[in-house]
Amino acid sequence: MTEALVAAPPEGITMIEAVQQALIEEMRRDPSVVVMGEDVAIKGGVFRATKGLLEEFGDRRVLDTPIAEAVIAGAAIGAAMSGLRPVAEFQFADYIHPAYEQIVNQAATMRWRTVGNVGVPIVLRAPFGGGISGGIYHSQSVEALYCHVPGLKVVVPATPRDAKGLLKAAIRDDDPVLFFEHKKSYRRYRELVPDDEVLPIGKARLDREGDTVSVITYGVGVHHAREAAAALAEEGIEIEILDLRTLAPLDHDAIARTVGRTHRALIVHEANRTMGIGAEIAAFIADDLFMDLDAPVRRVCGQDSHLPYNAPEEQEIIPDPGRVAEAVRRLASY
Amino acid sequence: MTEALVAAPPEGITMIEAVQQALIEEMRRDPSVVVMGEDVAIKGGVFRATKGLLEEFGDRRVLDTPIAEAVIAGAAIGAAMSGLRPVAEFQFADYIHPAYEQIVNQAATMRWRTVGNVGVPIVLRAPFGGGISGGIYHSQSVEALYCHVPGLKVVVPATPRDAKGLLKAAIRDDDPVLFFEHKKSYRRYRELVPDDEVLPIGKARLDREGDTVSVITYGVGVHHAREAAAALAEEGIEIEILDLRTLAPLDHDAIARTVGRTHRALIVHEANRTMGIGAEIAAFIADDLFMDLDAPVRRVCGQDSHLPYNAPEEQEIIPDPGRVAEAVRRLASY
Amino acid sequence: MTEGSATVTMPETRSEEDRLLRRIWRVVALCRAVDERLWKLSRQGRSSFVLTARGHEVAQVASTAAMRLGVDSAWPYYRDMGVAFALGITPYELLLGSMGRAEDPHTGGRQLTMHLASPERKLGSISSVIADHIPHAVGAAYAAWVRREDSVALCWFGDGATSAGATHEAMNLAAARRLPVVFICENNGLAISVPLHLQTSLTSIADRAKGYTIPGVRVDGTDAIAVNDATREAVERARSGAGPSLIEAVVPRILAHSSQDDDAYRDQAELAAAQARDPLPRLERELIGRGVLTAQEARAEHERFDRMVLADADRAWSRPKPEGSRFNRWLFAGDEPHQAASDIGLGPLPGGVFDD
Amino acid sequence: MTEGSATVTMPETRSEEDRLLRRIWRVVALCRAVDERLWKLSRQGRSSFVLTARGHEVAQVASTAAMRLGVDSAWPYYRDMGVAFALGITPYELLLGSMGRAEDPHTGGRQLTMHLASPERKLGSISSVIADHIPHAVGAAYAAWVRREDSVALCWFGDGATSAGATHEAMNLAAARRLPVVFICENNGLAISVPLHLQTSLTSIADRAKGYTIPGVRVDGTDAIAVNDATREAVERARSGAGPSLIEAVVPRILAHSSQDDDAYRDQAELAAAQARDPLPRLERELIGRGVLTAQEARAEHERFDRMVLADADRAWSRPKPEGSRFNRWLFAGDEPHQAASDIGLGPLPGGVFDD
Ligand SMILES: Cc1ncc(C[n+]2csc(CCOP(=O)(O)OP(=O)(O)O)c2C)c(N)n1
Ligand SMILES: Cc1ncc(C[n+]2csc(CCOP(=O)(O)OP(=O)(O)O)c2C)c(N)n1
Ligand SMILES: [Mg+2]
Ligand SMILES: [Mg+2]
Repeated sequence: MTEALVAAPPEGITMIEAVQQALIEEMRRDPSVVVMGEDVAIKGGVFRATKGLLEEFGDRRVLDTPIAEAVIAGAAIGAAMSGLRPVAEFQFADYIHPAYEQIVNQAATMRWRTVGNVGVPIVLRAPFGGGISGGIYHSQSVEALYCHVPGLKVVVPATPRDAKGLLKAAIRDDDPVLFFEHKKSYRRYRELVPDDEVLPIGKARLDREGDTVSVITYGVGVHHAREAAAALAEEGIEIEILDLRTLAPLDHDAIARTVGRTHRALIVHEANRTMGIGAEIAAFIADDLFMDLDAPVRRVCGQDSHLPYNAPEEQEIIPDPGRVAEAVRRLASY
Repeated sequence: MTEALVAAPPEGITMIEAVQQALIEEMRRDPSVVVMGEDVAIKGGVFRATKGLLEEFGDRRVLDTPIAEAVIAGAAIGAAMSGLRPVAEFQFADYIHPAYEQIVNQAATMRWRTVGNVGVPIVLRAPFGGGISGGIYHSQSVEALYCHVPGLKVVVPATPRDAKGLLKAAIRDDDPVLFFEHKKSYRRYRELVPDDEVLPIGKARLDREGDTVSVITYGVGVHHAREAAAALAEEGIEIEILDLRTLAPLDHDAIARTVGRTHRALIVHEANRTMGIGAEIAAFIADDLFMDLDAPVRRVCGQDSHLPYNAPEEQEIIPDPGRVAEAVRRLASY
Repeated sequence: MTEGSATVTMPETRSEEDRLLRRIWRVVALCRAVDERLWKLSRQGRSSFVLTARGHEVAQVASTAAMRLGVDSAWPYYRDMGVAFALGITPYELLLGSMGRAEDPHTGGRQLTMHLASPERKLGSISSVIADHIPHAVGAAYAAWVRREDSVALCWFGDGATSAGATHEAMNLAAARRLPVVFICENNGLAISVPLHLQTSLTSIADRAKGYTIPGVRVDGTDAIAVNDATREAVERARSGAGPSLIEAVVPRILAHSSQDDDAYRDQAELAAAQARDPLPRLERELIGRGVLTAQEARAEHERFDRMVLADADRAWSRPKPEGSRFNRWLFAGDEPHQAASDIGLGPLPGGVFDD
Repeated sequence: MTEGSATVTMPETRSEEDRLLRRIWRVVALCRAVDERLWKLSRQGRSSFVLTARGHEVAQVASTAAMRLGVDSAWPYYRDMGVAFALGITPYELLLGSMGRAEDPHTGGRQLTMHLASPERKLGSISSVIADHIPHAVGAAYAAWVRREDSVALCWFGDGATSAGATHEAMNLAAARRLPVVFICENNGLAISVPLHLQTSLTSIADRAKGYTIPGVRVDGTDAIAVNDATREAVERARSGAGPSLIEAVVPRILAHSSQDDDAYRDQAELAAAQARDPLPRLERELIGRGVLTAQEARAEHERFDRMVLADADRAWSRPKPEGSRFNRWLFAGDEPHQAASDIGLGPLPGGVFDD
């Protein structure tokens, strides 16, 4: 039954299928890869990301855990220190915070504090993001909270192909990788994805070439930017879209290349504006690329608020293609 | 015995004495103020911040807790929801992370998620910062990790007077305040502090007037900048030093005023460069104050690393007056 | 916190016990009416997230009945509809929240269904995060201990919540300082799809109390008297300063975990077994057997509640959604207060179940 | 992880027990020599942070003696000098770290005294954070369970650590899945200044095991045989697949918590009581009574160790500090490896105490 799952339907696979295929392929390839988390085995994950794994790999490599995020992360770290390659799922990124101590004080420091003798090859995966009337605890964007602590990699795929290729890379990476999958992108897009493609962590991807404004973004921001680009093209404005894919480490060269071309930078992310990753990108541009700038560095981000269950307030908070297009127009005419 | 404690010696009080006096004054003024944490009662705190409190206020208002940071924060939140004003001490800021869930998912959201009906008037206090050969777990700067989450105030005093005045304000504030006291400043400076002075949270303080470069900083950064200013003045360079005091909410007006005067901005903090609060300040300047800039926005921060026990590596990582002065010179001559 | 209802004393006489059971049944019946309406609202797309208490109601209401309303504080979790209604919260308030309406006095339409918060009823704010509220309950007990007030904090949680570090830290602190708190575990044997034997080695959650040298008692959560007795004993123990207790109420989870769960991990036998333990028909049989209620009266009350709840749902649906622009109001102190339950036309605060 | 020393089987005969006690004593004596040297180094300013195992050593070494070195894994905390030396780590390595030297094979001078890490000896990296390593030990046990390897994880922690959520979550998971791990609590009755009765309601930490339906045994941590027997039983139980156990070793904390603590919260009577329970003289009296050791031999060994440790300290002090410029090396995989213990002239990895 699992076999069929891996074969891609003609019009391509969705992001959730990409995640599932990456897990299955890597678990087949390397017996040290294990998956642990709440409802990952019997139920196959609340979003079906781990559907079929229990049947194929058994109830030791696919572990339904108690509701205990500190030991989900902590046991993953100890198992990684003992030779396994754990992929721990946090049911929603909103529920990763009880593991914050283990992630920032243990996983992030282990190799550095043991002068390279003890690595922690783990992936901490979680569905994240808003726009689905999920309320405060099913809508959070937490990626920025992990970009201040050295020793962690933070990856946010926007498309099924990136999701699969980057998750395979994350599992093979010898260091801790936080991997956030936007819920709204799980089933919304299909894409043909080559088998066994492993994509590079730390490298951004030029999603669209253009010359007027560089839109630097990731996750659902890529899709907002694509929609805005279509509208703007009709007004003769050709935006360039850089999909960061990895937030830590940031691909400074790719940012420099695109800003060097357009001289106008717009950063887009759904996460809160203040101290979102956009702040670090804007700070880098304002320092290293100062001479390239013909206009202020602008950000279109989530407002500084929590995300509510009711739609009117939520829509006021999170960015959309319209706001991206509006910001591009103002920047282009600066 | 405690009475004497509150009377200030002629040449002023240290920051640790300022913290102790603020706690005593506020506990005397308001019976709902309580203090909880590891070793705060019998021992009077590992840095003596709570010396004398047990004797004057008893073992219910001054609570020695088990080693359990989640319930230290969680019980403080529940007690605040029930009418108390708890001040919870985390023995070192490096040990606040197990409480991250309670701080960002409960304290920060409570008033917003109850449409103003349920507030959480708590102060979460912790000694922080490096430069004392404390190693990874007695040297961390964690302030930036709390500036991305709406609903929290983050305060970092640089001087004994600010420590006392801002801690009194934090205790009286009806919302959660994170209050970080740099260990290296605890006993290093003395200052005459007026009795019962309450200082405003959210307002920066102009520490030094100047016209060449605006040094925007906080905590030990203020002392580095003061030392650099002395050396630079001899070279005819008069820097302006803005002590932010509060990192959330940021005093954007004060930043705009000083950058508007000097047109050159240098941000200084000991915390890691990437995604330190300096990123948000630089991003604000690069957008709102773009037209004021005659030079790139520079940052002198801790390198992106953990802080080691050995001195050579630690000194390579954390900023010092020399690096601040060097950056000012380069910026002044840009 | 306003003083409210009369104290529920130990039902000495048979008739008092009958009255208590009758009242408990009334609230459980109200829960069931709201429960059924919510699933319909979910199917109609009028409420995007639904989760109900079906199977847990008697344990919830019978334990709440042991509280001194207005004096003791309640720290329920997202499944505790019975606790909410027993505290006097009305279906209309809950439905306003479930439809994300601006006038929802608990969260202004900002939290999911059942994420209530009511200082008037001393009900601590519910969040979706498992176990986070248990340290809050201990904080409330600590506040009562500091101010030497005669107030006990009761908190409810599921079997899955017992695995969380927050639960342990809260129980250990409460036991160490003998704080006035009662821990009530609604053990339905499931945490979404994870069965009890994968959650913990304990076959009875009550045994966890031995690790804190506090009393732990396991009761049939569908037996109103057993739950009420156990809770009253624990509340009195806490009030006497002897410290916390743990009550394990064994209950069935009759439906899926929530509207987002297909329950496919349970087979027909398990579903039938849960259905068979439905506490509502059991309580009705008990009341009819005691001659306190007739089948017709029961049916009439159910129908009355169904009509009332339908009217509440339609009324709530007609109420305005929040203005998008107020999204950042109440992040910090200082904003104009939102309506409290009492001032959106709910009449005098009903004192809850126990004093009609 | 390299296969190492011979298995320590149950000492059937009296002479085997004698040999075991003699070996345990040797490591405890080594600990004491290093302990005394560290406090002097602290006073001389050669080591800015010192914390030792005085009073805990017999519990540490006697429990480690129940491990199969090279097969089982060790997850000690910052006070476990006895575990480290029993695993074959040498004083010189520890002193290099205590003085922040570049050649420290465990942390390259980046962590405080005693924050060891040695994959060769299957010793998991120590951090200052209380209880964080306990989930790591359970992770190691999980790895053995997945790979069906016959490896048991032992982890040590203090009485204060039992209050942490991480400890509960680890014990609950290990018990639920019957993972091969042994939890050893060195209960010295203090967490810096906080006495046991403010840390928990338990008078015996072993009772915490009842909350996880796993065996919990309390032993006198200064009785080498009692500790060794209890640990061996727990290790065999884990190896058999029956799951985890909790051992509470009651030990005295003879000195201040660390060089940063003045111990002023203890009165003379408490300090004297702790001193009176020093496990080293007790073990020496036992060995001399058994005719295994004479007082002169004991004194000679102490003096030999003192000289050896002094030489190690001087040698470590003479070694270079790290280059400041390498501060960000080893943040991520890919950098040139640092020296392992074996290649800084420590000779063949000593198999630990038990096979000289
Ligand atoms: C910290 C945290 N982790 C995961 C979740 C996701 N989640 C929501 S409900 C649930 C199961 C809760 O089971 P239990 O505590 O037994 O309560 P029940 O719903 O069965 O009454 C889980 C895992 C959460 N809400 N919080
Ligand atoms: C999470 C955390 N909180 C606080 C501290 C500060 N601290 C260091 S040692 C200590 C006491 C530990 O007591 P115990 O676990 O009994 O070990 P002992 O030192 O007594 O052997 C504390 C509170 C810490 N290291 N980690
Ligand atoms: Mg349950
Ligand atoms: Mg101790």
